[in-house]
Amino acid sequence: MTHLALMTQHLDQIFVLTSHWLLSYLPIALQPLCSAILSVAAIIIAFATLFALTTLLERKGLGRMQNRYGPNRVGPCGLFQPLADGVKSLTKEDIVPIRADRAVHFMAPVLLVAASFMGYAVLPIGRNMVMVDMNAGVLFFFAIGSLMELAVFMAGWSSRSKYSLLGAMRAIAQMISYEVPLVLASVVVLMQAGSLSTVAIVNMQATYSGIWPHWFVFTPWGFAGFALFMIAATAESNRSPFDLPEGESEIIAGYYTEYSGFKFALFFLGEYIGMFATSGMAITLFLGGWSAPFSFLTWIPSYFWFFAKLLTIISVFIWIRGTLPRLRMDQLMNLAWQFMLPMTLLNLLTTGIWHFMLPGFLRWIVCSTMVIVPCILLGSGLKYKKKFQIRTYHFSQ
Amino acid sequence: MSTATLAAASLNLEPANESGMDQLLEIAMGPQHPSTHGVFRMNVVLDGERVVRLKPVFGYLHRNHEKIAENETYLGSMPYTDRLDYMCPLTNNWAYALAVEKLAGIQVPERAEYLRVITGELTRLQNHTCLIGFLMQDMGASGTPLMYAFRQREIILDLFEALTGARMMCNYMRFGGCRVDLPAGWLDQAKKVVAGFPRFLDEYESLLVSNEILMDRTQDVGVLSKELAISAGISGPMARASGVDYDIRKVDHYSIYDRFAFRVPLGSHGDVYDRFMIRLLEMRESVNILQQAMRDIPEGPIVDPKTKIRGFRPKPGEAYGRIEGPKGELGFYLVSDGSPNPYRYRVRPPSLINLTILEDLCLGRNVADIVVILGSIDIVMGEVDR
Amino acid sequence: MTTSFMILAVLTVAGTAAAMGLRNAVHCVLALALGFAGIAMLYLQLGAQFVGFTQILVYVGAVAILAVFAIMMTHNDKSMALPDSHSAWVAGCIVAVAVFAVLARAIVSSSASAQTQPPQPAATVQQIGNALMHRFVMPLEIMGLLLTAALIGAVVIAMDRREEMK
Amino acid sequence: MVGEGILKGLAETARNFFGSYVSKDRLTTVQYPEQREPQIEATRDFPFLVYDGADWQQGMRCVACQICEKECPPKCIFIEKSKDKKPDAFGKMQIYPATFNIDISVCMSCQICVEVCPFDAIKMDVEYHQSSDDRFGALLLNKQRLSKSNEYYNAIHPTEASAVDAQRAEELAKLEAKAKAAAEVKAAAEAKAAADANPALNASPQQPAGDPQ
Repeated sequence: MTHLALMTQHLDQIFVLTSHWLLSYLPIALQPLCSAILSVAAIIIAFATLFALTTLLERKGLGRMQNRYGPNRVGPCGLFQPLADGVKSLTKEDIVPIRADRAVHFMAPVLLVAASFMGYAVLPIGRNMVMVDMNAGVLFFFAIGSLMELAVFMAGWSSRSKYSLLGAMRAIAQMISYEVPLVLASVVVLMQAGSLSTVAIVNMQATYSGIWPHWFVFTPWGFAGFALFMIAATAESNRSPFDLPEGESEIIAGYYTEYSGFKFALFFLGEYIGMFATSGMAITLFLGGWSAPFSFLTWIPSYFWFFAKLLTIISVFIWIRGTLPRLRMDQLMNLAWQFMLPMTLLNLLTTGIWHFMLPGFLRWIVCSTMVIVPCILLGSGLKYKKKFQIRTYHFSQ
Repeated sequence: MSTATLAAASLNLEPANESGMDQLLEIAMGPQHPSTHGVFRMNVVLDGERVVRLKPVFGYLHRNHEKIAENETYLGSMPYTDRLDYMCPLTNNWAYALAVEKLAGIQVPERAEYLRVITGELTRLQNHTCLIGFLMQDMGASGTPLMYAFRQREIILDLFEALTGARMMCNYMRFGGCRVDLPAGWLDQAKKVVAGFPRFLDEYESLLVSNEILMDRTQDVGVLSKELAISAGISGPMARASGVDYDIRKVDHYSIYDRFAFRVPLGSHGDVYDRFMIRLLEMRESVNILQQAMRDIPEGPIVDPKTKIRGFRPKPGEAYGRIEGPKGELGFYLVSDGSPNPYRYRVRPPSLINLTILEDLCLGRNVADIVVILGSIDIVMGEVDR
Repeated sequence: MTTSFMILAVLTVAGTAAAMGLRNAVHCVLALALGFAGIAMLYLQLGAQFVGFTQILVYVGAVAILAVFAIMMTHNDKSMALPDSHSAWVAGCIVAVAVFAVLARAIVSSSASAQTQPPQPAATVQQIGNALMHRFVMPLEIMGLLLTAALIGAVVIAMDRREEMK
Repeated sequence: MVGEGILKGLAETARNFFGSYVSKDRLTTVQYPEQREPQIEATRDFPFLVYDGADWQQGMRCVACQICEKECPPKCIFIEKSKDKKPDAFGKMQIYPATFNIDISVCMSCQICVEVCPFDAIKMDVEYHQSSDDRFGALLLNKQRLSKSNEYYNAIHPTEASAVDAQRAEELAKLEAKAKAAAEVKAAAEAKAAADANPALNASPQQPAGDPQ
């Protein structure tokens, strides 16, 4: 091994090696516990920083899309804006409605943030950088995700506000509806990988033919699965155009209408952390996790690739948010049950066929057709059923 | 109102029918609500998220405009009309000036008429762009169309400021003309703004018109039938979206609108999408009118020299002056008893009258639809409450 | 008996006890969800990852939410507090004690409890999948059919109601 | 095709995103405290009183005629007439405002006072940095705070002010010419009277044609 290769490898493993080095000073009995604490702290710090950066990126990006500067007053280029926001939300008065259920009202944001952080336990952020390599990692991820619904309900119900309740009902209905396509869209990867372990799934994708990686997104079923997963993930994390639960023009702020100060900030944090987690899962399942996009780029540290992919997905989220109006509740449900669900089921079938057909050109054609044709048919069928169209207008004489 | 009560009766509004499953939820949307366009309140009774009853409550911004005007001189009311529909002060000025001119029999010089048409149509442009921006905001488009609209509105407001001295409270029209003449270079700047406007409209259209989510949200939502539009006295783009061919610029032949070639777009469905599209198309026609007016504007005096500023006392009588405002028929009814103050002063606010059918449009729809329907009606609370 | 087991056991028992004892129906459901979570963690402690996570996914994520929805739909604010009925309490306690007694007897007399050191089950997801797809494929299919039937039934009932409303 | 409109919209926002980095037309924001928009000449906010010369008390154009007070729609002007008189810019003896207050918390900047003023004494200011932490005192402008020099007026509204100045100069010239003519006539009459006094006492005394008073 050349000197250079060794160095890149060390750079790649710098966090792992540092952690080992730190732990080696501790007695053996304490090592597992301290290792866990260390990695939890690392994840919380890394993703809280990412959250701060994302709020800034979002405001700046939206600003530019809307022909404004975005925040640029606090620090150079407004870089300390998140800090100022944090200080602001910490120092604001914490108002609890007088009829609110205080205990539940307090616990809801805590549960939300805790649940959204727990998902990171199984996300491989880099090579050998996963907190727990669970046998049923993907299942763990979705199980934890379902806890968030409970937190949302607690927030909406305990506030004793009609807007909160409406928002919570919307949120729960939406999250339950989109959990089905979300899970079904990821099942295709599990079928192909034959494992529920996130580490195994990434390792499978981190190989190359020539310079091209074996990411699942570069197959017909993988691409369809990725697209469906991302749509469902947008809805799961209540991002525009599926941000009905908070729909500020309709129901003020949805389930966190009655929250203020730091608890409000916690909800905000929870939403973003949840969004990162779901995006991270999409990266893990379809975009090859921490693996480099070309074989000649493998010398760049693996965690860099993970965060690069994450930021790309976040940018797309921001872009979509800057463009699209919000859907209505019934349209949201129709999309979930009439389009997403059939498509994910069909995608399962396609994956099965892909698995049993011989590798080659024919497999590509058959599977692509199986995905594209129904998508177009279903889409235009829905459009026809809804009867919406671009109209032409006449003028009076 | 009758359709609303009928619909309410057919929906069986008794609280908790046999199954006991249907609980009605009454929420007060407003007066502090992000999308009620000011301090407006809707007491909405919901079944799930479906509207079964909606009671508009307004008057939070009432400031006794008409009574104040009866104790002011005729000229003294002019700055107050700016504050009626504060999005379009110049058309308000115009309608009021028109009513007084009718009352006192004042002739308006040629150049002043052109100035009025130019400023009036610029007002229409900025009102419609902003309305569409607000509508999209209500639909949850995180401000992007609104910001584009405001960017464009700002350019037009700069023109207003250069001409009248104020961006929004212009107080520009006078009885028998306008207050000041165009400053040097204003017309060239305005020509540039108007020439650039179609490009902005193209951008706006490509962002919005064919968007599937927008079409799904607005088509067949809040359908206003032609019959109801006529019987409820709806006017302006809202009536035209329902297919009522009624544009006061064409009907009344007021001012010099007969000299310009422009078309009146008509909708066929009467839904929110039609209202949105009619406004977009109207802006293109306004650009046409503006280009013709700025090409043809003659030199000459801008105000009738015989009309006094001080001690203006029209002869006893009454007059109703109306124009096609951006929001609909804006009329002023004045009765004079020969004193310096009007004996009776009455505004026909298009916002208020277009708002009266809100319940009919919203019944049976979703909460999310209410804000979109309200947004498409185009109200300004300053005018509704007066 | 490890400390972690003690903590989890206390959590689970407290949660389920609170679910029975609390006056507010929504609080009961939340406490029940806590109990479910505790049970899930007990499974995890035994090394049954799949069962543990499924417990969370199904019971906390779905059943608790379903219960909450049911409460929200059927109760109004007045009946939110459960009725305080003495006889129901007594009957409930009797049933609970009886069930506990039967279960305890069954466990104590079973061969499983005879082993002092149970072997690690180490059932991987793959093994469970294989079992479901080979040995238990019939029960699985039957259950799937049953659930589908229930689903269709629910849809039919819901559609009937909608027609009535029209 | 489904999604076409959405893609078109996305392309539009992307174009605006990149456009805001290159095109000044798109990014119109002015970074306020550091950058200022150029002053538009016609801009107006609150009224001020114009004075000629260097001394605001001496050169005040206002003659306390109270027309603006009467015409002001929200009635935000309060004037008290002086007891004595002082010469104005044209040399005429005029009363002047002993008190002239404008409550700018009431004023709505309609500039009707400017239009009705026959003496070009009240004009609209452009000073928009008006914030204050004194709610009552700072918003009630008295005569001294309202007075601004004619040079200032010329600086903020050059076109309008030069027209006003020209008109006033013309009036002044006219007045001076009139006064001169009147003085000449008077002088002539006096000379004539002096000449006539000797020959005939019965001649009727003649009134001068133009009395400067």
